[in-house]
Amino acid sequence: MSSFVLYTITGLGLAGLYFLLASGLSLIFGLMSVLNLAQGAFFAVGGFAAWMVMDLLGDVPLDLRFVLAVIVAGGAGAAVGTVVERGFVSRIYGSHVRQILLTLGLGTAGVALLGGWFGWDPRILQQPAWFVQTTQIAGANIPNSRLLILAVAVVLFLALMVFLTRTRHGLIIRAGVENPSMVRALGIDVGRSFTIVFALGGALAGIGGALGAVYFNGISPGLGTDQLIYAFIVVVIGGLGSVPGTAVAAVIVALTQVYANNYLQAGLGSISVVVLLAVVLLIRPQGLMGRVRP
Amino acid sequence: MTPDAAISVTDLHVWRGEAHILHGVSLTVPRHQVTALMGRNGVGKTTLLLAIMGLLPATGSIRMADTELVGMPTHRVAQRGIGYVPEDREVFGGLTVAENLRLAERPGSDPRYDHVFELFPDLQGRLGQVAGTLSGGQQQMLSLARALLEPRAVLLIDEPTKGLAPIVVEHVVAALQRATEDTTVLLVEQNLWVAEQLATDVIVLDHGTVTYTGGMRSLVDDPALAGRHLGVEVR
Amino acid sequence: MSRRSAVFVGIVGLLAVVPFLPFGIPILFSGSLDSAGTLQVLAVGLVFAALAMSYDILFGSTGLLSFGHALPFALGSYGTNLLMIHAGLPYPIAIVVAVASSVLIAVVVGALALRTVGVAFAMVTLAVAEAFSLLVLTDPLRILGGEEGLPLATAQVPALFRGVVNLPNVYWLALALAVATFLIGRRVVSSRAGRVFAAIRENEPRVEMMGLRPFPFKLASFVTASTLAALAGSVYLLVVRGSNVGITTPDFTLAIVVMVVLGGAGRLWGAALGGLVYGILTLRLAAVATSETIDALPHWLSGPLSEPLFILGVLFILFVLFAPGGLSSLRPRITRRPRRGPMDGDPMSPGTTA
Amino acid sequence: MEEVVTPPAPVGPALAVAGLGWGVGGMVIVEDVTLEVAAGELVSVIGPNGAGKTSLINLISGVHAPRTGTVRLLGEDITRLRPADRTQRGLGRTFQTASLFPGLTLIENVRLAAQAHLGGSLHLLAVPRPDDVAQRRAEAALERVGLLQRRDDIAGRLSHGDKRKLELALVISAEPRVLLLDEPTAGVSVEETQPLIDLIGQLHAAGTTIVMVEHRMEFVVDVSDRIAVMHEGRLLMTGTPRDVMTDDRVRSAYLGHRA
Repeated sequence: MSSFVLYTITGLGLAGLYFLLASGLSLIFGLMSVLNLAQGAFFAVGGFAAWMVMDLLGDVPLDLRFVLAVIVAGGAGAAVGTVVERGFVSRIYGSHVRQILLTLGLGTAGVALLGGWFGWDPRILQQPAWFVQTTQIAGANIPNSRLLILAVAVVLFLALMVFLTRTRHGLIIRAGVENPSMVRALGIDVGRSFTIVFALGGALAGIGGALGAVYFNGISPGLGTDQLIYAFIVVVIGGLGSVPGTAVAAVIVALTQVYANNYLQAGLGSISVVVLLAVVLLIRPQGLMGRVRP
Repeated sequence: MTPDAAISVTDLHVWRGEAHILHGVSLTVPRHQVTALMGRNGVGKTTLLLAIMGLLPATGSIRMADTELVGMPTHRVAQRGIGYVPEDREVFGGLTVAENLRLAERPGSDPRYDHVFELFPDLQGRLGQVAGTLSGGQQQMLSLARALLEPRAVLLIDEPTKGLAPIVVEHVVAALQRATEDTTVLLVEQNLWVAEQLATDVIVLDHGTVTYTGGMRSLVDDPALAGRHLGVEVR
Repeated sequence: MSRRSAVFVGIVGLLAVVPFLPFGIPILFSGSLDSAGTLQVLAVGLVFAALAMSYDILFGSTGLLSFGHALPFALGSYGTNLLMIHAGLPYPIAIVVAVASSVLIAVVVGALALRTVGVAFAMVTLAVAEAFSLLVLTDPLRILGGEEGLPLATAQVPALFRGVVNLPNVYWLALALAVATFLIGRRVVSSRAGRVFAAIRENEPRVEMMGLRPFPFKLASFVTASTLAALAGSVYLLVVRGSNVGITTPDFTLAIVVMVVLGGAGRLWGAALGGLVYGILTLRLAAVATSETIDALPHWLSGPLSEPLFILGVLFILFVLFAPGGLSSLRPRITRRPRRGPMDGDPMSPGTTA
Repeated sequence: MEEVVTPPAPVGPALAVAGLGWGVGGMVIVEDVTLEVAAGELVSVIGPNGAGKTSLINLISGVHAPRTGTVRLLGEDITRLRPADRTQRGLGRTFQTASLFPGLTLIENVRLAAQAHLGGSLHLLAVPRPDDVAQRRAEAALERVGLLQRRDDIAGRLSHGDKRKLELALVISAEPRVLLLDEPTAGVSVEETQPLIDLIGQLHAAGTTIVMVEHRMEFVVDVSDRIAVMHEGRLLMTGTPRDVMTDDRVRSAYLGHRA
C-alpha cells in the first residue's frame, strides 16, 4: 500500500513535468498548427538558467535562491520562446512544414549550443535540504521534492486555466485556436497572440526545466528533448489544442509509466506508454478531448 | 472620390488561389444607407467583402475617407471601424455567447450591450450557452450582434439569411432594419425580397465586374431588368 | 546512354576508385583518400546517403513526414547483430532475416501510425521509434547492450570484411548499398505505385475520388522506405563495427529529416547528397573543432563551434529559411523540370480550415 | 487506340437517389431528396446559395454519408460505399474548385486517373511503359479536352479555365458512366467559358449521363434535358427547362419573392 502511494505521487510529479512541457506544445499547435520541436530546448534553457542562479548567487539563502531560480527559468524560457517566434517562425507563416522544420533546426542547434557551453554531463542543481527529506503520507515516505513539483504543476495548471478562461488574452487565444481570420476581422492582432503563446509555452517549459533538474537529479542539454517524446504522446492522447486534455493525459501517461516500471518490469514503462498511445489511436484517433475539425 | 462615399473601390483585382475572381471592379458605397450587392453565385460578392477586410490579397484601391485599405492588415481595417458579418456566421463555437461578444469589445470603449440585447433579446438569456449549440438563426444573430456591439462606420454583411428557415429570415430582417438605420452598410444578398426590405441602392456584379448600379426600387419594379441582371428570368 | 545516366555512372565510378587514390583533400579529410580514416568517414556518408534516400521515398515522394525513420535503420543494425550473436547466423543470412523482420514490424507500425495524419503521424512515429530507443537503453532482457552498445559479432562476418586491411571492401559494400538504394528508389518512385505516391503528396482526397484508396499506397511507401532503411542499418553495423544506441535516439531520427531537407526533399539524388554531406560533416566538424584556430577563441564561441550539431543546426535553419529546396536546388537544375516538393503543400495541418 | 466498349444499356435509371437527407449538428442541409436520372440524360441542379446543391453532389459521390435515404448507381445500391469504390463502379465527379495534382504534368495527372481505373496500381517495381493502355487513354482524354499539346506542362501553372478542362480529362479518362459536375464554369474567365461549355455538350452528346450544378442559366437552359431546382435543402421541382423557367415557385425561391 505504502509503495503504491509512493509510486502514485512520484507518477503525479512526473505528470506535472509532462504537463509543463506538453501544454505549451498543445497550445502552440492549436493556435498556429506548428509542432514546436524546440520545446525540449526551452526546457533545457530553463534548467540551465536555474542551475546558474543556484550556482552564482551563493550568498542568497537556499530556499529563496530556489524560488528565484524557478522564476528566472520561466523568464528565460519565455524570452527564448519570444525570440524563436518573432525572429524565426513568424518569418515563414503559411508553410507549416517549413515552420516545423525550422523549430527542428532551432531545437537541434539550441541543444548543441547548450552542450557547447555547459558540456553534456548533467549539472547537479543545489537544492534546499528539505527537498531530499521525506513526508509520510498514508504510510509512504514521499520525497518532498516530488510534492513540490506536483504542487507547482497544479498551481500552474490552474493559473493557465484562469489565464485562458478569465483574461482577454486567453479569450483571444481560445478564439484564435478556432478561427484566427475571424479574430482578425474583429480588429484583434492575432500575431501578438502567437508571440504570447510561444512565450507562455517557453515559460512553462522553462519552469519545467528547473523542476526537472530536481526530479531527474541534474540538468543536461538533451534532457528536454528526451522528455519531449512523452510530451508528444501526452499531446496526442489529450487531443491537440486542449489544455484540460493535456492535463488529464499527462496524469494517465505518467502513472502508466511509473506503475509499469515498478509493478511489471523496470524499463517497461516507456513501452507501456507507447502501447497506451496505440490503444488510444485505435479507439479515438483525435485524442481524449480533441475535436474532429472540419 | 465623391464626398458622400463611405468606401470607394477603384480597379480592384482579386484572385483566390489561381482563380481571377474580380476583374477591375470600381464602385462606391454611399454613406448612411444600405446598399445591396447582388449577382449570381460565384461572381465575387463575398470575394469583394473579403478583399475589403484584407482577408484576400488584392491589387487596385479601396479607400475609406483618406485611408487606403489595400495592403492593410485585417485587424487594422477592422480597427478603422469596419464591422464584418461573414457568410457562414463564423461564431466561435467553443466559446460562450458572452465570450463571443466580449471578443468584439474594443479595449477602452463603451460597448452597446443594451442596443444589442434590444435587437436580439434571444441572446440575453443565452449568455452562458456555448455558441456551437445555438440554432442557425441564433448564430446569425450572434454574428450580427458581434458586429453591432461597437459603433461602426461601415458594416459589411454577407448573406445574413442564408440557410435560415423563413420565419427566422423575417425575424433577422426585422432586426436588421432597425439596426442599420443611418448606418453605412454593404449587404451581400442573393434573396431579392430580403434585399428589397433593407437596401436603398443596389449594385449588381457579373463576371467579376459591375453591371448595374441604381435604386433598389427600379430593379424590383422591372422584372425584365431584374431577370437580366440576376440571371433567373430568361423568357 | 542519356546524359543523366552518364553523370550517374561517372559519379559511381569516381567513388569506386577512391580506395586507390593516394592523395587527400585538405580541410575536408584529414588523411589521403585511401587512408583508413577517410574511407571510414566516406563509408558512413554513403550509408547515410542510402538512409536519406530511403526516407525521401516516404517524405519527399509521398509527403509523409515521419519522425520515426531511425527505427527501421536501428532494427536492421541490432537485428542483424543479434541474429549473428545469438543464432550464430552468418552475416548475409542474418541481414536477410533481420530485414524481413523489419518489414513485418513496419507493416504493423505503419498500419497503426497511418491512422493519423499530419502532425499526429509525425508524433506517433516518433513515439514508436523512441520506445525502441528506451528498450535498448533499459535493456530489460540484458541482450541489447544498453548504453555501451552491442559490438559487432566479428566471428560471423565473412573474412573479406574483417579488419582494417579490408576496409576498402567495407567501403565498397557501402557504395553498393547506396547505388542499390538509388536504383531501387528510382524504380519505385517512377513505378505505377510511385506515381500514386506523388499524387497522394499533391492531393490526397483527389486520389480517393479517382477510385484509389490512399491507405495501401501510403503503407506501401512506408514499408518500402523502412525496408531500405533496415538494409542500410545492417550495412552500417559493419561500417561502425557495432550497434550503437545513438542510432535509435530521437536526435538521430530527426537527423534523418535534416539530411533530406539539407540535400533537397523530393529528389533522390538530393537526399543522397544531403546524407553524404551530413555524414562527412558530423564526423569531420568534430575534428575541425579541436583545431587550434577554434581553441584560440573564447569559450562562449569555441564551445558551440566545436559541436557539429550546432553548426549543422544553424546550416539547416538557414536552408529552411532561405533555400527550402536544399543543396540540390542551389545549382542549375539537371532535372528535366522544377518539381514541387513536399514543403510546398500543407499536409501538416488537419486543423486549418479550407 | 483500343476499342471503347459501350456497356449494355442498364434497365432503369442510371442514377437514382431516394429520400436522401443529411445535415451537420442540428442543421438540416439536404432533406428528403428523390431524383432519378436516366441513362444519357443531362440533369442540371440549380437553386440559391445554401440550397444544398453541392451537398447533394457530395452525398452521391460519397464525400458525406447520408443520414437517410439511398443512392443507386446503375441499379446497384452504393449508399455505403467509399468514394473510391463508387468511382470504380463508374461514377466520376469534378469539384467546385478544380482538384488536381498541381505539381505533376498534365499527362501524369490524367495517366493516374486512367491507371486507377484500369487497376493494378499497387506495383512498386513495374515502371509503366510509355505506350501502355493507360498512357494511350490519357493522351486520348487530353486530346479530347484540347490540351494534348501541353501534355508536359505542370498542372499548377495552367490558367483556371484550362485547369477545369484538365479536371474533366481526369474524369473522362476513367470512362465514367455517370458524371457529376460541380459548377464547371465557376471562376472561369469569359473567354474560357465557351470551350468548356462545348466540351460538356460533346460529352452529353456522346451519351454520358451527367448531373451538373451550375449557375449560368443561359448555359443550363441550353444544355439540360431536365432541371432540378433545390431550395432550403429540398427538391422544389424537376422539369424541362421551359417548365422550370416559367414556374412561379422557382421564381420566388430563386429571387426570394415572398408570396
